Amino acid sequence: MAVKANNIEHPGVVTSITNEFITVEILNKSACAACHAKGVCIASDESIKTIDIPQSISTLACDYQVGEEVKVLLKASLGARAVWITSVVPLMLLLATIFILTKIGVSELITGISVLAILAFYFFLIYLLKNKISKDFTFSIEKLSK
Amino acid sequence: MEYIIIIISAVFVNNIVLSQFLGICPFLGVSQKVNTALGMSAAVTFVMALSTLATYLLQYYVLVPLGIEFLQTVSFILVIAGLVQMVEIILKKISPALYQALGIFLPLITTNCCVLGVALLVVNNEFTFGSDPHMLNLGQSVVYTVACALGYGLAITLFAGIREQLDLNNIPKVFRGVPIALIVTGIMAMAFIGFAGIV
Amino acid sequence: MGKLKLIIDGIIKNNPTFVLILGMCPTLGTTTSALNGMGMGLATLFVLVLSNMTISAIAKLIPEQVRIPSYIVVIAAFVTIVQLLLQAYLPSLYETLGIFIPLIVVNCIVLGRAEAYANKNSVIDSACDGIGVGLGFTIALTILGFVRELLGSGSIFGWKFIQGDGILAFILAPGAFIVLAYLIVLFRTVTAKKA
Amino acid sequence: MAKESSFKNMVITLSVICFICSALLGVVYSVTKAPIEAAELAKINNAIKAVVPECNNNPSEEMMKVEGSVVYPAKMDGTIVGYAIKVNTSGFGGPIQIMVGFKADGTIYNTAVISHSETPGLGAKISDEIPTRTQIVGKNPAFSNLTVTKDGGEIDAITASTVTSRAFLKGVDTAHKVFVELQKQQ
Amino acid sequence: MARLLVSGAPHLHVKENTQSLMRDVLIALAPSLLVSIYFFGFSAIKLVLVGVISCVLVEYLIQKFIMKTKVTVNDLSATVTGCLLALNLPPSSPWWLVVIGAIVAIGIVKMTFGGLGQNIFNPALVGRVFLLISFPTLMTDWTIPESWFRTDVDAFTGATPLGIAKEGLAAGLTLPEIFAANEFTFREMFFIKAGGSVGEISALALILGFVYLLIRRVIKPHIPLIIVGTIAVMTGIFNLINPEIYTGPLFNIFTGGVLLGSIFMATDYVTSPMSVKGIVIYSIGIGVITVLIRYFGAYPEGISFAILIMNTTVPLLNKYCKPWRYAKEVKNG
Amino acid sequence: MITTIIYTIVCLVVLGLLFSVVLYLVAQMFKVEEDPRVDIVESLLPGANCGGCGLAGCHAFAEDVVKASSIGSFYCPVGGDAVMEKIATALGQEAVKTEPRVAVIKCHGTFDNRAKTNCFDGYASCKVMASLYSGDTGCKYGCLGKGDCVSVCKFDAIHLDEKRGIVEVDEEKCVACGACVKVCPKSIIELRPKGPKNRRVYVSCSNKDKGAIARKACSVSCIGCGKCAKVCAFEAITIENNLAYIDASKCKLCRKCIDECPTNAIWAVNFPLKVAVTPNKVEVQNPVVKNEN
Amino acid sequence: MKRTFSIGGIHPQENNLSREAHIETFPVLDVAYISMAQHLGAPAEPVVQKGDKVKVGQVIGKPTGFISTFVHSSVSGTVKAVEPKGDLAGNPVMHIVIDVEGDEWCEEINRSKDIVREIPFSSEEILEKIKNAGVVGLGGAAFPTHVKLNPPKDKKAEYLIINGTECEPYITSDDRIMRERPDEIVIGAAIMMKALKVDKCYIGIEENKPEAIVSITRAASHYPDMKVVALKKKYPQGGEKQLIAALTGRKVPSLALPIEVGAVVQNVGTSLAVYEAVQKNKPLIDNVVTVTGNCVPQHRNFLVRVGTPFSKILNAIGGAPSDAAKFVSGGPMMGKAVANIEASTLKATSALLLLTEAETKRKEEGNCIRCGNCIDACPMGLEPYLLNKLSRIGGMYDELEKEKIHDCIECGCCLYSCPAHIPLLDIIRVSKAEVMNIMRNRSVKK
Ligand SMILES: Cc1cc2nc3c(=O)[nH]c(=O)nc-3n(C[C@H](O)[C@H](O)[C@H](O)COP(=O)(O)O)c2cc1C
Ligand SMILES: Cc1cc2nc3c(=O)[nH]c(=O)nc-3n(C[C@H](O)[C@H](O)[C@H](O)COP(=O)(O)O)c2cc1C
Ligand SMILES: Cc1cc2nc3c(=O)[nH]c(=O)nc-3n(C[C@H](O)[C@H](O)[C@H](O)COP(=O)(O)O)c2cc1C
Ligand SMILES: Cc1cc2nc3c(=O)[nH]c(=O)nc-3n(C[C@H](O)[C@H](O)[C@H](O)CO)c2cc1C
Ligand code: SF4
Ligand code: SF4
Ligand code: SF4
Ligand code: SF4
Ligand code: FES
Repeated sequence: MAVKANNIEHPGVVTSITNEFITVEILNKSACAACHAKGVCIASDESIKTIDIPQSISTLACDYQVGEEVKVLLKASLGARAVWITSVVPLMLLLATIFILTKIGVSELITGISVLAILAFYFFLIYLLKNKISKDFTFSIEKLSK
Repeated sequence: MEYIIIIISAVFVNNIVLSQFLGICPFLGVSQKVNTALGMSAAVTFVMALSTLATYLLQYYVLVPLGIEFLQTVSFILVIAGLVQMVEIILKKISPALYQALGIFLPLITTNCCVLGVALLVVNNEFTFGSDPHMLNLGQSVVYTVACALGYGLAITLFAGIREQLDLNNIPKVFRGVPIALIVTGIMAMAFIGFAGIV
Repeated sequence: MGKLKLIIDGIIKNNPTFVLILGMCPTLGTTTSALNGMGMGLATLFVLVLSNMTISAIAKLIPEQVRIPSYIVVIAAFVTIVQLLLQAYLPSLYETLGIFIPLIVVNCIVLGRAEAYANKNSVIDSACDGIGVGLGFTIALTILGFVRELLGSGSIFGWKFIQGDGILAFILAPGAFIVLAYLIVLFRTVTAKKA
Repeated sequence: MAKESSFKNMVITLSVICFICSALLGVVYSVTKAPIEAAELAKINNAIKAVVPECNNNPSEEMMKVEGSVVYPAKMDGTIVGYAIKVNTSGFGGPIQIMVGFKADGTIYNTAVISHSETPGLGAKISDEIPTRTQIVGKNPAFSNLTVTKDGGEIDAITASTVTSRAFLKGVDTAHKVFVELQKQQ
Repeated sequence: MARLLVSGAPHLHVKENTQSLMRDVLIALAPSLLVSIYFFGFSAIKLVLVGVISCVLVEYLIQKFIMKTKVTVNDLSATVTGCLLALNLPPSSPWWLVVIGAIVAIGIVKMTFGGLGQNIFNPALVGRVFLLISFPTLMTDWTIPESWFRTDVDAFTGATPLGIAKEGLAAGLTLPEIFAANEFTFREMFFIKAGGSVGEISALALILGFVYLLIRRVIKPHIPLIIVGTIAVMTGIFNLINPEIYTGPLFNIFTGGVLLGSIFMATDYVTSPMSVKGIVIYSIGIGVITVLIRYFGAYPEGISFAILIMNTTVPLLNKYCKPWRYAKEVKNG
Repeated sequence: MITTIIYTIVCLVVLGLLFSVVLYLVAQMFKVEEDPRVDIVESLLPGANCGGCGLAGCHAFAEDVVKASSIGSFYCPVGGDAVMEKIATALGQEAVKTEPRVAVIKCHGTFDNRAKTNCFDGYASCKVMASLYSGDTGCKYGCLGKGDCVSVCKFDAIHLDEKRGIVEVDEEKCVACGACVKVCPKSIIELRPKGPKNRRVYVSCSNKDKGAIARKACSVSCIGCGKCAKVCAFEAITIENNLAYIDASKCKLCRKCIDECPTNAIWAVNFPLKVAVTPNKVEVQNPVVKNEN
Repeated sequence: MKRTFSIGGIHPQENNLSREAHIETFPVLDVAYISMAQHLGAPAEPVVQKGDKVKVGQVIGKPTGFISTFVHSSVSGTVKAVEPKGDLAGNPVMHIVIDVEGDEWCEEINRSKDIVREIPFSSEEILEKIKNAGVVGLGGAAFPTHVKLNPPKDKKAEYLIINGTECEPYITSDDRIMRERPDEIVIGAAIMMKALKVDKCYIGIEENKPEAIVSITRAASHYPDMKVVALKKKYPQGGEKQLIAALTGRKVPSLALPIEVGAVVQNVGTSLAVYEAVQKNKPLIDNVVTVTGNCVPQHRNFLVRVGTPFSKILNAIGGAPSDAAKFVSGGPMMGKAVANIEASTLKATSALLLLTEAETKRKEEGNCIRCGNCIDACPMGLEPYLLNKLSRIGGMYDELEKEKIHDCIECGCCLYSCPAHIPLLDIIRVSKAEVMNIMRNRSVKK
């Protein structure tokens, strides 16, 4: 019971169902979605993103229909981890590189370029780990309670 | 030591929201939950650090040598906007799963005053630590930017907490929404004045 | 008549400060006195009108995907022009407004009007819209600056009518937020009564 | 409405817009370059004029650097009647740039504040004509204790802005050191 | 038969109410008030009266004419605010200063948030801080007005020990030199000290009030004790490191508003955390920030700012520090 | 000077080029298909965000309407048919007409009609009160008079008559959103067709007790005697659990039942006074008419 | 330092005015109104019809579900009607109305006062006898005892806890039976130990009942496995989770039953009823009801037959005093206010408390001043002020669930201690029901 307490929920709509995946479309509300200035402000473009949810015992395709509204669930800790991987770690890398290179007297231009290179390398690593990450980051869906 | 001074100064004393007036619109408008506010600050910090890095290099290795510093505004905004978009593409490309997780967890990271504002502050303002005023070097610039972003994160997280509590309260109708948010910010600014002079 | 209504709408119904609550940073950051507020407002007005006109003229030629960046470049160019002109001819104002001049680029009002109005309407209408919204912004900033100056330094447009200081908090950061909050409330109650 | 996007027309449109805008900016820049420089020069010149006795040279042309500070000698018919010394000091809210004018005998002729970021209503008063600044006029730092009363000196601080006042007086002190150095060099 | 009363359980309730709690706070403030009347005479009475009347009046007018809701001034919370506001001002403050403070405290900080219990920030403190940044001269002017009871006015220097120490340090003196020049004795600071706000003159009177509040169970002892403890520990460490420039624990606890602030203002129900865990973090935060501001900040006195700054964290503390619960879930239970 | 201009141009154009390449890639990655019709539909909606449609607000409504294949199953009770028609046109579909409805209170147990037997001393909420006991009068089914429905109505259409102790619907303001129906713990409120010229006939009682008990509790209760059902020529009235119910789709507004009812539990509203067979009764029963006097 | 539970709790004034009043047998009625909803769970189904003759102890209602039990006639006479009648809240409930004729008992009931110590029955037989006697928990909830004594196979009971705390002010019925019938209670406990197959039993009694502690300790000395523990006075010590925490230090997790930590808790009255059911074949047809209140001239403890109208009990003390404004069935903290004084007593009715308007009238509600008293008082570690605020906004069910509103035991400590007199529990109770409903639906779906 009550396993939901630590999840992030996001409304979505099932767009297609295949043998393997249920594809859900989510409306990615920008920061401005809740903002009073929405509609006048460019940043408020809402973009639609899709998420593939692998079929499993808890999410059987036969339970869902195309067009149905569902809740997409993600463990809150995973959201935080995504932030770590995409922001905090590269930020640390960025800072560390700058510190080390400036300490050993490399010129600023080269420092800057190496930072970018290292970041590129970091993201390349992530790219290599892509499969592992996508295994960890699993989503599930749930019917709306109402 | 100077890094510590930069950090305390940017986070507490000259907080970009509460005393420099940067990035107020999203601060007021995005009535977020506390944990998304935290996540957002982290993401914004990275974007800001990257932007400052790029604009710093642009400033000192292109604009200044060519004598066209007046192009600052145009070129900075282009670089920043481009960078933000690029981060998104890269993410999407390298790990759709991560990208999706972020998409659910965080609202879109938007560029706003504070990214451009801090980039401009870094290359235009003189800073004093102890001795004579001087421009920030690359390392200091990035640290300053990160500290500004942390200050933003601190303010927006505290504010998100207050907002969550205000949602439970019975605010008089005319004050609901932006006015009460402004008043809270005003009083927060007043409280933060207490840090004045610490650095 | 239509044009006049456009302008008045910009000042009242779509007032960027009191109704749409946009462009808060310059609003709060530059209004330590009525004159500073007015200066900032006029600078924005200038950019707004010119960018609105330009954008409405070229909107049809721009592909969807580069719409926003194109607008940004246009706006940024006008901002830089304002910057250069101020620097040349009103250096003291340029110094007081400081960083908020280049930040007009990211002011949601300017881009917002381009998006919401200029790219769908004729050049003349866009100009009127720009004038209206710009005036709305200028008036709001001037009022805010006026109140803060009055309470904070006890002077009106630089003319000091009391001895000594005012209530300093009003020209410091907290005063900016609080005065704006009350002005918005005032604006809301007044317009609500009229409606 | 807007056109369909394709790689080609996107690149072209944006480049053309950038081209036009940059051309426009280039032109405006060339037009305003002179006035901007003039405005900056005028600011320095006005400051110099305010702080040194009457002279008939153009001090900003004879600018020199001493001990890291910029010095503008004021000459009347070729003889030095005073110096305007530009110094930086650090106040409450950040750097303060002031210009201190000395007569040839080392007494302060006048001072000017070129730029500062002090709190409006408090430290910002330093750029007004206030006792802290008027009191030191005519005094020679070599013989007077130009510090605020709280620190045992003879100058009244701006109320509630001792920090700014101290910074200002420290700047004056720095300028005086430069002045002494100048005297030594001659 | 009379009509039956019906309601859900429980059918009994405590006798206390908001008004009685507030009355207890006022009673607890009485000793300090008496000492300051003895010390400052009419001006103390005047300030407190003006504070109370203007706070109550502002609340009354707003409730009656602007919000058009029920008038609840007789719950005495505005009276407490007015009283504390006045006790936090220098004795020489003019009356209009108090009125401005009251308008800020009640009008802006309390009523716009919906009135009693709904404000995020401590009204009296925001009032004081607003005045402090608005009228720095008046708010740091410690000249002592004439009193009916004392004739030795000149014996007291007026300026607060904290201010003197800070100025001395700024002028390049060391603490021992400053202490030598100004005789601060512990006894004096404990019973009646030289200089300070109306309400912080006597540590003894404040502690009496504290004991009364504890006995009446109006407040829990945690907040004041932890704040004072944190300040003592921190200043102790700094003082050990360099006694020339860092003042010591006793000096820091008994000067300035630490006692007044920690006993009466940090404990304000509305603006302090609800759970004990939260309270501990909150109080330590106040202690640390107070010391930082005192040692390194522009202001000689930091507790007002410290409390306000920690007020902003209270919603977060409430969110993340929950009371102990029977919360462990049973699997598939 | 010329070099400066050239540098300017080169620098900006290079940046512009870079940016457009980035944007091109973005465009390739995310095909953003923000359906512009959502905004159009949202602008047509009243914007009350009341949730009366069963969705999370006007924006959600717009999104869903646009996504759905037909607007048949959507209805905005606030905007009513006029708005639905506009939306249908905007989406190029046929609007489905729904009969306008209004909330009616099926209880008329005013203080005069129904004596209080005890006094509720808890939180003034019907929900709380109903969770504790059956009510403060002899009637276990009637309005509790604590006004949960009043506070839930976004349109200020329902009011508590403090003097009489029951609630009344202002039919001009009621948009039939059904919020009050959902909230009433006694299920007293029903959304009924407004009827031709706003005229309608219904039983204003919810008491399911046997006649004698019901009558003792409240002087205008339905006692389930069945006289109305007998007299109705259109078989519009059914009696279940000692309570009469008039099926609005069958009722022809002849008002024979009204005269028949021994307790005045049946109401006819908005009929012209003169035509009414027993004018006094209609007058007394009808708050709208009463206001005119 | 006496033991007690660690979080929350309050100390209302005791007012045990009736503690010295001996148990008196209430006079035989002329008409009895016996409710079919005497216990938690599904109501019983009538098995008699109008006109049937019944004896004392005869079955008149049979269980209709797993959590349900028998109802017996408490009087002898003729069934006058089988019809819905208002219960104490005024809601219609099926009742059997019996015109009393004499006092004729079923033969199998052993009415002698002798104490029977031997327990010749097996665990199953005991459970059967308890079920047939219609025994329910007399601690307040009226949960069918045979269900509680028969835990699910995968859960092992380790000890029995006999709840003699009687932590509510005013009520003294448990105190009196502990003083007057300690041996029966102790034997009842031994029977339940046997039924549960456990070899440990704690009897928790609050220290304000010294005589009861003495008498039960003396009676329990026959049983080495029974331990009487005197507890510090604190409300709601009698709550299961609190009592278990006080006695064993174990914490029953959220949403779990006591059996999760190996405990089964039974009230002393239940224990007595079990003794009578098993050793004397006497079904649960009467129980001790305290009649008291500050405005009441005589404080009494009556042994009352089930189905006695409250109005009759009032008559027995000479009618309700004129200043009595609220009649409470049960204690002042958990009892139900009586809206219908013609309603009759149930098996688990423990007291009839008369309160004056001055004592009980709710004070005007003010704004929450966030004093935290409610948090300090809540024995479940909840934040009642927050539950109240969330509930009033409406629709915040997820948040309420995160705040564990379902843990609320409705003890009333929060409402009692709030200086702003906010009707916290009124509001929490309703939201709790809604949240529990949502949770139940969800688990059904899964
Ligand atoms: C927001 C704020 C701004 C201030 N600005 C200045 C300033 O610009 N210059 C200054 O000397 N002091 C300023 N102060 C005041 C100093 O912190 C403080 O008054 C100083 O330590 C000297 O005090 P005194 O002048 O009253 O002796 C400011 C204080 C605050 C809170
Ligand atoms: C707040 C609260 C207080 C209670 N107080 C008592 C009490 O004083 N005495 C008691 O026997 N049961 C009390 N109970 C009931 C017990 O929790 C428990 O249900 C009972 O002891 C179980 O025994 P039973 O099934 O025999 O009734 C209380 C329950 C709650 C929730
Ligand atoms: C639906 C339901 C099922 C229960 N099942 C059991 C059970 O299987 N075993 C048990 O010992 N108690 C069971 N209980 C009884 C409770 O634990 C508790 O004793 C009863 O609700 C009375 O407690 P109280 O008097 O403290 O309120 C159950 C209660 C409910 C409401
Ligand atoms: C123990 C206690 C301390 C209080 N402290 C303050 C205080 O510091 N400032 C204040 O304005 N009101 C104080 N009040 C009064 C009241 O709580 C305050 O006006 C509310 O903050 C207004 O919502 C206090 C009340 C109590 C019971
Ligand atoms: S109609 Fe229903 S909700 Fe409305 S006051 Fe009556 S009982 Fe309450
Ligand atoms: S009266 Fe009921 S149905 Fe009518 S608008 Fe109000 S809440 Fe909706
Ligand atoms: S009634 Fe519920 S919320 Fe209130 S104190 Fe008891 S357990 Fe806690
Ligand atoms: S006891 Fe009452 S006033 Fe105090 S926090 Fe709880 S609800 Fe608020
Ligand atoms: S102007 Fe909107 S964020 Fe700065």
